[in-house]
Amino acid sequence: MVHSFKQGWQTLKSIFTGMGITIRHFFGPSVTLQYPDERDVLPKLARSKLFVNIDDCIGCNLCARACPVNCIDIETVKAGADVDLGKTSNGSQKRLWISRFVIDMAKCMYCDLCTYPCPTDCIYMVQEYEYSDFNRDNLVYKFSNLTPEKIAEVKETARIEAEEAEKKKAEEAAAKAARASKASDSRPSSVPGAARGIPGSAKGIPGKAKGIPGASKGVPGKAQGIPGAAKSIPGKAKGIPGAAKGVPGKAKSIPGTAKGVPGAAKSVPTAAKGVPGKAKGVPGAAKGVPGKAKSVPTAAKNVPGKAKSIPGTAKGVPGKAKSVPTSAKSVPGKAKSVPGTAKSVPGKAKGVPGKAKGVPGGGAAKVPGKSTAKQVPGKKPPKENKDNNTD
Amino acid sequence: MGLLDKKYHDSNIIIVNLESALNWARKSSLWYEQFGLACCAIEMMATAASRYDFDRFGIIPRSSPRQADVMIVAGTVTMKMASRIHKLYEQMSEPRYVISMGSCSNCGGPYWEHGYHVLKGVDKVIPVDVYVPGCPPRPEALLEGFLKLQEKIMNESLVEEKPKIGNTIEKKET
Amino acid sequence: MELTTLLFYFFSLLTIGSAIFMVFSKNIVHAAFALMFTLLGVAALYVLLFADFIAATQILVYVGGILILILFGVMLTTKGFTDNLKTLTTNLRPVSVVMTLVAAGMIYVLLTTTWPVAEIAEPEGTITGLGTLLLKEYILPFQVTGVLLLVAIIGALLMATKVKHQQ
Amino acid sequence: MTWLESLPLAVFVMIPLVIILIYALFAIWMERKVAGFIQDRLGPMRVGGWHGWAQSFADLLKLIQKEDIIPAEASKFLFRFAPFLMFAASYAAFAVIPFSSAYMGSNIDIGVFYLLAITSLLTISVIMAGWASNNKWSLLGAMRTAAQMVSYEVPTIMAVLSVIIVAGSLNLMTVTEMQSGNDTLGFLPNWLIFQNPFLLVAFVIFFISILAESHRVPFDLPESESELVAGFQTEYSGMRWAMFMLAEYADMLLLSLLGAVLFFGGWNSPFGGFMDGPIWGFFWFMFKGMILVFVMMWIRWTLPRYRVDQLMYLCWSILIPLSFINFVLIALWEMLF
Repeated sequence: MVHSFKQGWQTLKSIFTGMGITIRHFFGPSVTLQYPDERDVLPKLARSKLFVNIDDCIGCNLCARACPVNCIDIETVKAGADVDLGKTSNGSQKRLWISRFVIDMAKCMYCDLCTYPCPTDCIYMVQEYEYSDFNRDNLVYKFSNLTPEKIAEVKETARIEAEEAEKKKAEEAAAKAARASKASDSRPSSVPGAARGIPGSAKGIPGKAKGIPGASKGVPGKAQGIPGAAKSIPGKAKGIPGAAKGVPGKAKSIPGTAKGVPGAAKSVPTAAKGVPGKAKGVPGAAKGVPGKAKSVPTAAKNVPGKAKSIPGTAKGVPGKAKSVPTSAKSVPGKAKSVPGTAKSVPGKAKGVPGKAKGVPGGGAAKVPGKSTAKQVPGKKPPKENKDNNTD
Repeated sequence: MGLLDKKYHDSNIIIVNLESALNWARKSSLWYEQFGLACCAIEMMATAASRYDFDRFGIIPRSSPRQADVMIVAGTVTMKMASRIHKLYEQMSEPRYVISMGSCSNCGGPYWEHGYHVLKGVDKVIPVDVYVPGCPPRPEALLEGFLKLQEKIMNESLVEEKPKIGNTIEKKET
Repeated sequence: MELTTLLFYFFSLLTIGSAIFMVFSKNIVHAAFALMFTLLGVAALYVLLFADFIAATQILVYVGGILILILFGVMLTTKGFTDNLKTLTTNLRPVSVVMTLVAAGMIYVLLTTTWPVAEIAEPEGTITGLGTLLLKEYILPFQVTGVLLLVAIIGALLMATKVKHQQ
Repeated sequence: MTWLESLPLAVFVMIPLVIILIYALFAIWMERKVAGFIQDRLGPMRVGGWHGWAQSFADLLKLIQKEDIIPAEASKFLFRFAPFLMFAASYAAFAVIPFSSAYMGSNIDIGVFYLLAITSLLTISVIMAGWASNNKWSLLGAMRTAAQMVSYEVPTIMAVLSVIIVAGSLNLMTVTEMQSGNDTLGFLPNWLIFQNPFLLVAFVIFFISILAESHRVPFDLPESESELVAGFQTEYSGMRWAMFMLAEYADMLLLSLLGAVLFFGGWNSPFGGFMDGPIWGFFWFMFKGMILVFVMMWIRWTLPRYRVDQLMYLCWSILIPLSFINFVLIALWEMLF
């Protein structure tokens, strides 16, 4: 009896407490934002609509590849050698006509992954979120500023040039084959200094370079070539440039970058020897001096001719990338990815040389999580990428 | 539309005034069907909550489709759900409107390419009036979608659409 | 014609019509709702007779209570909510014989009785008289009826409560 | 009485209808504003200008335009008839409410009894709507509603009877008149709630019961969205549904006004002779009713919904025994003082 009275009293009390709270709010101020009349200031990093400053775009396609939902569609046409497309605001030379740059905002998932790889920072999110429409087709935004006529024209030019180039290439290939056989024993020249060289130069040493990649030990599983992911693990680069052993650090390179420079480049942090910190950002580190490894994708370069060409592959095709590591010895955890580095470990590399070559991709290997070296996304070596692509 | 839809052949001053009054009523009292499919539903709820307050526009939830005017498709429409959505839409009474909220219902969103289980856009099963982009859209974006819808409603007419005669001569640019 | 006369015919028709519908309806729920119209019609006729208290009681007890009980009974005891709620007419022949006899008897009484006709008087509230009668002259029957109902309620409770078997 | 003579009568009986319509338009807007303010938001703001005052008009006009859907499998006649029966029942009950000293629909002796009887039609119209819709949610909602309304009629009637003992009349006008004056304890109005301490308990019981009778939160099981879509109204659209809404709001007002008559002195001014008279009387009466309506809304946005067994438990195990005890105590108090 007493108990039930107590309970009854408590019920009443809690009801009145609750009603006291609501009546206080009744007279309290409202927190409503009267939207069309007043609006929130969005935080700086808010993700909303994408915008492309087409004047700065070099057509590298990195954003499209980074897009997890493939909502960006870019088509480029190579500009003739004699055409000057001008430079971007940060000084990069433009070499491609952008005949199509379409972003389907209906598909976009606002992950913002496309903006980081952009070498010229021409794709970014603007603070505009109100663009609903009666028709879904209107949510497809076209950014290319070329007229259809212009596009037709540049395509035609490009086609003619490509035909010519092919002829040339065929001739060169023959010559190259001959040269290659001679050079076959030579060591990979990855002398740091040299390494730095521009891809172009790298090419010179093609044969060797390839062999080298072997050094990289990828951790197979992780090594996936997925661009974005590529994290290379610098490890202890043994002094030898190539040496980068993979100490799994956490270097993660930004996809975009990874790609451009064959494995080495981005992943390069590699070089970073044990000192991750430095390794950062600078892919190239491959240089002989670990500590400094800032350098450029050296490694990549080292593997010149191919290296370059490869980059593309490495990234693009994850599958391959992976496979490659494998061939490389894969020591789990430590995969090093830098092909270039290969050098340092020549011995080993050799074991796997054949394969290694093919895929400098080692670079791509990412060892998730562990590497110390961290690359700063922001820094990708844009230029290299570009160059590679163009090549 | 329910009553009086397209019953008139000509518009005169009475019909024009009546029309704007009826349109005003419809646009001011958009009750939405109370269901959500995925993460966008969270934003939809946020829009109805204190900060953005749907009720300012006269928009309130109704749980029975019979009494709802607008369906907010908020979230991923899976194949399995698609038939339910269609059924719910059919149960709504005219005039009814549909707002597709977020990338998933606009066109499949992240699943547009490889999502074997996701409908590639809810407009494949029901007619959509307004597409609100976003993943998910901000509450403001949804409100803006409603403002767009109101704009559309205000342009509706009681007058029968005249068959187009003579418009075919329009020149095509060559 | 006077309004009250019109109303009288209207409610009479409503009462009889819905009663006929109730009898011939195959669907039990429809029959129950038809019964509601019959009861309401009767209540309205009471009002026309200035028996307001009876009318209100009719609605409260029959429509608000018994009819709802019937509906609950129908809906809760049938397996399907909407199926199988059909009625059948059985024993048609014996019933029609008996009912014809009863009707004939009633009509005979109706025709042979001399009905006293009183002047229409301005009615007064019936409720005071009713209260006085119930609580003074008929207090004993009133109380006994109350006790009877109480016993019925207790009995119903007892029957509805499941007795746990002592094991 | 001939046809012509009954015309003024028709106008006379239409007065509560006008009151109900105006009240419903206002109350729907008010409900949304109250909800808004309690939740720290604003409620309707944009329709019609100042604080969305035209919101209810827009809703009404829109509902008129809505398609009228009658399910193919529904029982057509009952489906159409139920909303009107429901509104008719609420409306008929207004006949005995004394709106002011000058206006009352029908001054009959059995006022309260009639009111309670006629509102029992609400229950049957709910069942009718639910069954005729041929929809499981509707039927379940209707059964719950009927069970709830029948159960809560008992405590309501017991609470009303407590007042009747004190007042000594079933006629609501008489009940109101005997509450005029201002001399309880020297300064309080002679309202019944101040006359007898046990009437306060009776009022609490009465108020809880009318919440349940008019399906208001925390007893809005008939239309609990999370379980039953919209209860017995699930299949209704457009104006038929609006009739249900109207009936529900009318019911809310009716029971609040009944509470105002029984406990708060009806149309009597709280200041004795000051601000008295038929017009002021009407004002005070509606004012008191609206305060109770406001409290209902306030409760709606405060308390969560009861479970169906808790609802029955509250009624049969707490309110009914309590109201019987209270009834006896009030009778004793009246004998002693």
